[in-house]
Amino acid sequence: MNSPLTPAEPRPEQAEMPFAIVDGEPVTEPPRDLYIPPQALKVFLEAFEGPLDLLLYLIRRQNLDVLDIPIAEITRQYLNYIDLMRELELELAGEYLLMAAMLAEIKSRMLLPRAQSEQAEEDDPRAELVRRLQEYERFKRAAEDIDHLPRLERDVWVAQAELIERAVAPLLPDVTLKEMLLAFQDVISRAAMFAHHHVQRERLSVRQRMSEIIERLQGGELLGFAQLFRVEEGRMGVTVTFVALLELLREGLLDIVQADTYAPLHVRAATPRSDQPAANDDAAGAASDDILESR
Amino acid sequence: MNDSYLKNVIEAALLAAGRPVALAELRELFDEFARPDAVAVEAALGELAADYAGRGIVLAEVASGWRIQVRADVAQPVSRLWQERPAKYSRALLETLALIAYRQPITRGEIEDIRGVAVNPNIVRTVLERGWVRVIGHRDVPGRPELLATTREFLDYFGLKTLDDLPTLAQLKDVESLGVQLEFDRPGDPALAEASDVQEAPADDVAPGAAAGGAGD
Amino acid sequence: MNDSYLKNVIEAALLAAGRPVALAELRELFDEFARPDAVAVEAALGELAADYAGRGIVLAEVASGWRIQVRADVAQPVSRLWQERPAKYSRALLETLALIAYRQPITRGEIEDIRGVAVNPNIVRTVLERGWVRVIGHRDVPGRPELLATTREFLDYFGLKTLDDLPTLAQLKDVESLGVQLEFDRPGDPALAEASDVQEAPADDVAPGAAAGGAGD
Repeated sequence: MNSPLTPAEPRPEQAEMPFAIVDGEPVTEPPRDLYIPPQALKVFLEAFEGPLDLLLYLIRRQNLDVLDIPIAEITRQYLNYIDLMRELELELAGEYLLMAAMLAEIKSRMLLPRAQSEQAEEDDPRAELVRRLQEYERFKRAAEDIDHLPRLERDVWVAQAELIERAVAPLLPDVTLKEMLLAFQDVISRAAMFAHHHVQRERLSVRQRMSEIIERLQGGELLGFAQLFRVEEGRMGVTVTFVALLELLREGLLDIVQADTYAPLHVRAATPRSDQPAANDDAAGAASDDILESR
Repeated sequence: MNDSYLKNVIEAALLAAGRPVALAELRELFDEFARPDAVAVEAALGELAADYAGRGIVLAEVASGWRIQVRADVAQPVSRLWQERPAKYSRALLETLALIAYRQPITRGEIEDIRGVAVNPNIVRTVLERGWVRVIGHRDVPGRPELLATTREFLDYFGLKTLDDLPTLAQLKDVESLGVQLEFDRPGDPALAEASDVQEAPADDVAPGAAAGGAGD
Repeated sequence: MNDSYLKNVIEAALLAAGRPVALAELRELFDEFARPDAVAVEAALGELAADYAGRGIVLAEVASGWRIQVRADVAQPVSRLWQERPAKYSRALLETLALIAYRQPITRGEIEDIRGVAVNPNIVRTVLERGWVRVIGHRDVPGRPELLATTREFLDYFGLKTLDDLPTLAQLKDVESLGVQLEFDRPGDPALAEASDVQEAPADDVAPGAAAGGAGD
């Protein structure tokens, strides 16, 4: 045990009679379950996806729990396979030799007397190997599961029909609210350079109501003043309508008419006016300015 | 063989092939001992054609065989699958639209006053055609210019209940904070979802673009 | 909108696309003013799915949306349309793909650690070229190795809606409980019995090697 461990020299086999010497190395008999003709053996061995896969195969073949590996036996079998691979001149990946060294090392550690019994569990040299084997096995199974999923081109085909004539229907560009707001901010900041355009912080519902009122007055009809208000909108709604009316008056977009003193007020779309009652305009403007918090 | 099985295999094969399939080829899909004769296949094809009456697809015979194709009367909407979204609206259009929204009712002349440049008639026509803006009257000044206002479709498009849901000018001052306050991204719009991913990136498509847009129109 | 028109357009679009189409994209096929809401599109999809009962095709939802595909029970005859056998993927590729799917984002080195062998660069190239995997960044360690993750196309290809639909990964037994199950000295193990003979041998040259080996891999 005091010579360095080399994977090519499976130590447990030293007691056995090598049945052949290949390249100066003793070769014990092939694994007993390998009833495979030598030509097929190469294919068989190439089928392993690495040392973990080979180890899992050895463990599964004996129906063993991964958690409970008889390390000496598995190591012996593993090294047998490695020897076989060498004998058949398969390209032997470094990982296999690394694993052989790891197995031999685990085995040698297990030969040591258990000095500190309380640390024995953590120190079980197999623990790391077992963890890796389990981890690998999970994904080996996951790979099989994925292979069993119904997949395109093998189990599933997408149905398609021919579209002979592609009609041209132009799609319209999308606009986000943010884009529009940024555009507005931009135009307003530019407009601020022109002195007389003060865009107030105003309630847009007034603007909306102004549009609605104007629309109702289209066609030149005369509406009763009271008809423009909707009681169900509450005080706020009434205020909005009133401010909208004042603003429309100020902008000269509607006229308020009264047939007689104390007669009901009516509104209509503005008609071309010759003489503008200045007082009216001022009053309306002042009132709306107050409520609109214009500055 | 079950008749509906025959029909199902033929339908699935025609749809899976992605090319016309000849009648002989359809027969070959079945094992020799269960191979339908040409008459049976033709009968199944006839049934399929009847099944498709009133549907979005039709069965058609072309030189190299049978295929299923999109019916002409739904070709127009289906064609949109391949259509690229056109370039974005110009800055000028967005500014015009914003001014109509915030300052409605407004005339073209008033928009021009604020923007400091003439408004391209195409812009007004575009927003009118899009259904976002309409003419609600005429201002009683010489020329009786049209008064423009936004529509309910405008509110719907931007997911607003009323114009009051638009941010105030004071809120607009701090555009950075707007992103937090407003749900800018309309759900289901992949382009926008993408855009929000890069919000941390310098907003060069926004701020410098604004300046460029202002100068460019 | 006429319900059967909506259904016809959706069916024709799914068939014309030949790929999964997202619900939002289906809605976009219609003009803005006549655009069905998501609920209406879902209802039409539900009707289509019902129409296909007992037919050779089915409606399926995958990661990128909805698609119409050949029903499994006619897949065998339909597969005869293609002379070539479908590609069979190697275990190495499938294991690599499984690791990327379940452990994403993951580096090649991490895949190699778990599989215990070097990853063939061709495998990574193949899954990248197929569009199943993409590089989503780099791990911030020396060498900045690429972080691999699966794509929506991967889910589509395997008929999955989300990664959650992947088969459940086998549970790893609790490594903490290993100590209980690991029998240290196995009586009757010839190798160990043999080994006990050499217990007197100086252990010093072995123990340090053991420690080094444990840390070294």
